[in-house]
Amino acid sequence: MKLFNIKALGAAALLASSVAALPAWAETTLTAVMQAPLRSLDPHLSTAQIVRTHGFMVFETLLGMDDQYQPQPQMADYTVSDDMLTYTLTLRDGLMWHDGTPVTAEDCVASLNRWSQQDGSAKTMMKYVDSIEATSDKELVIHMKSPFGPVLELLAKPSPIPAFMMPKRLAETPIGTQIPEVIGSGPFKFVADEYRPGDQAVYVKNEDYIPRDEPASWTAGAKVVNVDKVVWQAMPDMQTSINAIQSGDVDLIEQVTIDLLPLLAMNEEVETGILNPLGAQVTGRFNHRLPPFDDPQVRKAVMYALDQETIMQTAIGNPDYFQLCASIYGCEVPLASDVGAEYLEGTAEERMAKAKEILAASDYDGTPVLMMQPTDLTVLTTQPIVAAERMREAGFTVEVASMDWSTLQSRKNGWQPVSEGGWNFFFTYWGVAGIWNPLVHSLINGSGEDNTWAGWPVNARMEELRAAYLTAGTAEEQKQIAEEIQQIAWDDSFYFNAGEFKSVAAWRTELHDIQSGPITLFWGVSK
Amino acid sequence: MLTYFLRRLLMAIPVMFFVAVFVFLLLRLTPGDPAQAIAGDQASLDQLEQIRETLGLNEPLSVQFLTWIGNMAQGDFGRSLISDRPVLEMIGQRLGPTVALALVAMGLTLIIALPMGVLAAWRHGGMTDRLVMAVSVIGFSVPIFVIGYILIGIFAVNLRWFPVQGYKALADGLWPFVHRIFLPGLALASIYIALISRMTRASMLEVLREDYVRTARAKGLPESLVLFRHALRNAAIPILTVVGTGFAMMISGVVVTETVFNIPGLGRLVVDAVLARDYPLIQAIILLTAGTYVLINLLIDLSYALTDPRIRYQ
Amino acid sequence: MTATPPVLSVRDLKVSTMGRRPAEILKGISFDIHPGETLCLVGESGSGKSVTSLVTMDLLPRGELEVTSGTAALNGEDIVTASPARTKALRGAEMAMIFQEPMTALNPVLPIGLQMDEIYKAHTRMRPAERKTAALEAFEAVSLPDPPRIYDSFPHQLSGGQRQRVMIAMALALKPKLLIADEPTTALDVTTQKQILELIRKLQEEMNTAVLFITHDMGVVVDIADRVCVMRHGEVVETGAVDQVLGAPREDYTRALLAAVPSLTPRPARAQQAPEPVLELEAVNKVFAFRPFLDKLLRRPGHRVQAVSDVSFRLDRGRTLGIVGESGSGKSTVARCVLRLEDPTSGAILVNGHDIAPLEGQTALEPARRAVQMIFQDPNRSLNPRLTTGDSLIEGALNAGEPRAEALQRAGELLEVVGLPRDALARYPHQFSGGQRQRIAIARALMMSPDVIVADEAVSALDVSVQAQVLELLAEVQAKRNLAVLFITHDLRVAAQICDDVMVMRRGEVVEFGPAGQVLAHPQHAYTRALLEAAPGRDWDFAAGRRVTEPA
Amino acid sequence: MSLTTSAPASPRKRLLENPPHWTTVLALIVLLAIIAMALFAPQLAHFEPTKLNAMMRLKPADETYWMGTDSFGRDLYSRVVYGARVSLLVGAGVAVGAIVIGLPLGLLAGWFRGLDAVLMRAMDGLMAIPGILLAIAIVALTKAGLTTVIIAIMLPEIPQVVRLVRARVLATRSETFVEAAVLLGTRPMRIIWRHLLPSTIAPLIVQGTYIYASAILTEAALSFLGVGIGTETPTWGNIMAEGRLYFAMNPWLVYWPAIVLSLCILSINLLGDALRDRLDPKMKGRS
Repeated sequence: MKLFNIKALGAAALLASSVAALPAWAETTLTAVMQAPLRSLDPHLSTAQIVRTHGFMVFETLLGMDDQYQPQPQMADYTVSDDMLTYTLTLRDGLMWHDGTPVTAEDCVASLNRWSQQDGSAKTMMKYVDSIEATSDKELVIHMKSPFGPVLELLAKPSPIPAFMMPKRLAETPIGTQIPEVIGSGPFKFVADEYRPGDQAVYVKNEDYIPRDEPASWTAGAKVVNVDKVVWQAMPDMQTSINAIQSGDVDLIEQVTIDLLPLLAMNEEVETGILNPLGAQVTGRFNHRLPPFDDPQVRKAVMYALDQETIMQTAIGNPDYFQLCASIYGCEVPLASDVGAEYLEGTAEERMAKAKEILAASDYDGTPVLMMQPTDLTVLTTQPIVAAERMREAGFTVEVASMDWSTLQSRKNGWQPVSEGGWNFFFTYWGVAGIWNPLVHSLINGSGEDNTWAGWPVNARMEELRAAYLTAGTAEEQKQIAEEIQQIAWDDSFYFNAGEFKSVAAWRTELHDIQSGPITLFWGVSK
Repeated sequence: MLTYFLRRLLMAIPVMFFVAVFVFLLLRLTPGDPAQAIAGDQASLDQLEQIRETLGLNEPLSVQFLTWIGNMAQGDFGRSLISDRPVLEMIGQRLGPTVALALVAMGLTLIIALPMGVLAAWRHGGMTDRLVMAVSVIGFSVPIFVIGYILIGIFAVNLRWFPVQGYKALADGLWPFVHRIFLPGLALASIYIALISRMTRASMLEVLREDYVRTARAKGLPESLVLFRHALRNAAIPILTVVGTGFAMMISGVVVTETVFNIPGLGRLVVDAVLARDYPLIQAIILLTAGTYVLINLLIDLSYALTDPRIRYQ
Repeated sequence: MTATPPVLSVRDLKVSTMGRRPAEILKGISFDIHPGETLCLVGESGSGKSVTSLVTMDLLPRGELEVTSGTAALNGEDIVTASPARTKALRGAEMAMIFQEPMTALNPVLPIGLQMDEIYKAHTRMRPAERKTAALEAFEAVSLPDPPRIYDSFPHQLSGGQRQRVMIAMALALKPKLLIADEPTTALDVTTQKQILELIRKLQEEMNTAVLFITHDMGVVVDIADRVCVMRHGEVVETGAVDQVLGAPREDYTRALLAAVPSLTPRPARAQQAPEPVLELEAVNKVFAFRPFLDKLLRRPGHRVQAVSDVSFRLDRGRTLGIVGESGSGKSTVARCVLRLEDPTSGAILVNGHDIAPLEGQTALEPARRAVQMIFQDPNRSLNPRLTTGDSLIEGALNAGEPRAEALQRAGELLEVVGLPRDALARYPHQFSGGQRQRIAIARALMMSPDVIVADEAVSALDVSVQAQVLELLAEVQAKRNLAVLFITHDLRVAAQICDDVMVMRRGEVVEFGPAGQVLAHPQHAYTRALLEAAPGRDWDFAAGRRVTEPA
Repeated sequence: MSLTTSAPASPRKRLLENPPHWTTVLALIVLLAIIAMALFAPQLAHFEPTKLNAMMRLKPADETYWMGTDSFGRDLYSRVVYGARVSLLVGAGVAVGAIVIGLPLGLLAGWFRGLDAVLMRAMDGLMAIPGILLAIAIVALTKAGLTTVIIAIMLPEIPQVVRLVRARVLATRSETFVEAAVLLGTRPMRIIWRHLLPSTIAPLIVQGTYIYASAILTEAALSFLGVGIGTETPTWGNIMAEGRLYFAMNPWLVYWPAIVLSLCILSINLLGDALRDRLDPKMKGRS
């Protein structure tokens, strides 16, 4: 397996590529197979990762996030007043929209408004915001009613909806309606004529883009584009993708099925590695509104019955690419901690014994558990099968209902009884950037309100802690609150954290300087 | 002939209306939410509700249906819920590969299946006949995707004669086009070859018993003339009919073949559309394929007149 | 007989079916044909006469029939042992064949000209222009009107007679030594048949062709043959000159065959009791109209065919009315209207005095349906192959509410009446011969105790010996039960033998109507006379076994 | 007058006189073996078909795992054995369902001309929708269970049955024995029952076998496209669909179920051909 340190290799490759500069007339095209087909283009509207990746090609954010999870200037430099009530953002020079008009502060105000209507955390932030206004062509000011900790983080965050900037005329498109054109200020231009929804998206280098001076780090720093054209292709079949990269038809596969890596190991022309260090966490969600999982004891039995290792082993196989941890924020993020690890201690058999014991002592009456299983999303097809088997062993009656991912997503939003199309349990996964702090984490909402993300757990203490986190002054304070939240999430069995896996990418050796990032980045890389 | 054509077109109206109602109800009475597909799985319920409202998905079904039918009558098939692009444009982008694939498969079928069927009927009961029947029954029995994978395994991965996947339009040059479309065309043709060779054989067997074939032989004509001029033309109508009804079978094959060989055609578009609940797109594709089916079969009916002078449509 | 060597000489020819258990179809037959001579192979179905012709042409269906021994020498060259390439060269050039069905013997999808052209192309080195000239001349020779038009036509645009002329033109295109004609006139109307026979005779004389003529019709034999070869069950029963075989048959079988041919002379009129009408037609019309939806929409008239116009007649109990006419005369449509299988467009149909023309539905028609029963032409199709004879027979009785046991009892008795054993009740139609099936059909009609029996070409599909027996049965039953019979036929001989009255129809109209003795012996209308003159073998008295000089 | 033909030959005697082709016999044996496999799956299988073993994923064939293991570490052999159950059940369900629904519709359409126009337009419409699209839509949009899959595959087959029955009825109703029945005063429903229905049975049985075979194929195709019966129930289709991901590493994950599936369909098709030749010589050679 060719695992290596990208940064170290990147430096060496940078040197090499500057020597072997390509002839000016050869157009370089980088063809990539993305993990999912691109079907919609409005990065404010969709939380899908592929749309985010698309967003970062064409659009930019005011602030970027570096590999230390720190917000850094990108489109704008910022100052924060000492009372934490005034944020001043100054646009850097030379920013142009792809239609040739300059980027103005007014555009950005409109974009922030549209973004904040759609993104969950931004909505929370807006409760603390007094006003956002453009004070000049280059400057916009955010006035807060009261201090709110993570303003800069939100402006810089890469997930689930980054604060992308777009021209005012696009930003005024009402929420719910897709933007009619893809015009951003980013390093790539979107080629609308060659876009085939669900099949192909094409980007060309934005020749007018002026990168920042700082070195590139995640979405912060210089976005230097070294290829003329990037083509995203959708391939419904991983086998086909692997054949294609071996024959040189494509240069990059964003996410290779880990079981198939041995096929590429033999190939000298293809390298594999982890480009997104963040990975994704698999979560098994209870429906807290329906029996039997309205009973905390019954949920607890499940928490012991399920086994992170079996689940990840079956889904991923190669232990190099998965990690088991108690942290609900991701295994390697600043807020990660071991709180709740008691639920994972001991062997699977020991925990199964405990699960049986708890279940026997509970009021569980044999009500069948309806487990939803997606058939068309490879990453999530195995977990329900494995989980169902463990739960049955613990004494549950489990019915696995197979459906396509779209049906599952829709069905999860209803809490009617199972007989009327409801559900009890299902698995999903979250890019770590979508859960890495209590602000963005959807699964720990304890309000139990109808419009929260499916599952509807109710826990008053949880709500207090989440509110407190937003106004916490220091990193220590934040971490402490986050740990307490994590403890409750385990104790009150909000959901089962089934472990974390990394996406492995494969690329042909002609590619150099592939950037690591929270999403796949196409700047820096050369061919 | 024109009158007949018009009459058949008139008859197609209730057929297409049935299809429209059927498809519409099928889609709307089943679970799934396009708003979710637009917003992604991390979207909140508020967000979804807003999208549904904007898309008009909260209107009563009857209103939605009438709006849809009304727009379609004006040639407006609507926009994709997911990509927000005109449905016809999306279909147009994907039409080329599918049509090319279907035509190539059909061409291969005719080149291979007709002589196979004629030969089998001519040597009825002999080794050739048994061989042809065996090939045909195997073609019926092995799923297209298995045939596809076997072809890829042998010709693309081992022998490296063909690329494993992908599609190039004819506009990119004849060789790249042929090079990439041959294997998928063959895989898709497999079941069709089975069907047409069988039908040709059966139809020829029947025709070869006819008096005029005996007459042709009594005239001392060469056997090739007897088979291809006298018999095959008379055997053509049932074969043509199967070509028409087989169009539906072809579509099934196209969906699978496009997946196996990664061809960006309509087949994949429709599977994606179904999985994403992109109602206007699904409706338009099904309606268009149904319309094409009706049209192809109408054209085939009309073509009977070309092969058989007795048929003069009133 | 001449001293010249025979064109075709068949010796000890044996043909068997192939397969697990071969059956012998030809059991060693021998005959010769000399130039300019016509030999008639005559026999009933299954006698092997057609197979003989196929052997001669080397056209036996492959894998089904094979020659097991014997020779068939064409000009001294054995066809049986010749190579396929050689026989192919001979076919069309040295020997040619005309088939029974002119409708199916020409390729429907190719123009006549092309089909003619192929012969010249396959066997000669003529240039295209020459070939076309030759073809047009050949058409001219068979008296086809407007040869260039025929050349460009498709078969369906020609009448049956014209098609048979085309076939003859093709067969004689290269002036073959041997012409084989397999029932070439059977499917044609009598008037056309007469012309075709005359044509063959004429061309044969011109070209001195040897003709092997296959037929089941003794009348045709009289008209065309020089010599006759009577066949039965794959064997030659009797051979000889026509006058000798027909005038002084040596074999019983030949005698029986000849005796079964009905005479053209009407039988003596039967005495009529008090006339009691059971079926009356008053000015019945039937128009077939097609008006598709689009035509209605465009307010265009549809297509109309007047199949029956103004037909009126009266049929009394115990009498037989014959309706005769050629195909398309509307005679069958009249029958179907009487049975209400078709709805008459106007007019009245009185069954036992009640008009059934305006009635609708099975219930309303029930009394009429019981009173009028039908015997169909094709006994193979008129009995449900999946029902036993018993079930078929009692179907009507059960519908009328008769208990099953009682009905079966009656059916058994009726089977005996029609000359079948009682145990036939438990058998299926395919276990009976055509004649036996027609008996069952008669029994089925009798089960309903009808007043009228409509027989639509009821004996046309039967061999002549069987035909005679069935006609006899019908007459017997009629006499016993005092039935009225409406007899539809194209065969004047049959009509002459069983009808009291005859109605001649042509293109939907009644041409002549009167007592059989009058209409058939002293026809008033020109069409009736033409029909009578065209009847094959009219100058041979089969009963007396000699030629007649004056028509009866 | 004597009867010309002998007493009716019993079916057994007819079979002895005209024994089936060896391929037919072989096909029958294969099909019976597969049916036995389905019936005795619990006895034949080495493991529960759903028994996971995360440690034994994607193992090659050996003495324990005759066909190796799949990506869940489940025994492929046991899954293939159990897969016979669903495939045969889907085939039977579709064939029986399509005939039970299509037969009466076809009979009525064939006899009652008024109903015919309306019904056949609807059938044309149903036929015009490509079956696989319809099936994908139905399965994807409702619950992916056995019943759904059967209904989804069955719907597009119904028009075929209706057309076949109707064509047969139209052909039979012009037979003179039907006219004879009318003349004997037989009522329409009884004519349909007694004279028309029996003539449709033979071609229907033949058509049924083809529907059976194509239903199994369609189920496999649906599973292949990810819209079939869920993975908890092994079917040859979804075994292949899961295996195709690993095709290049271990093609036998696809080949094994494909071989059994193809053999099964092959034998059904061959039996269908043999049945057709025996029951309905007129249809000889039709697809």
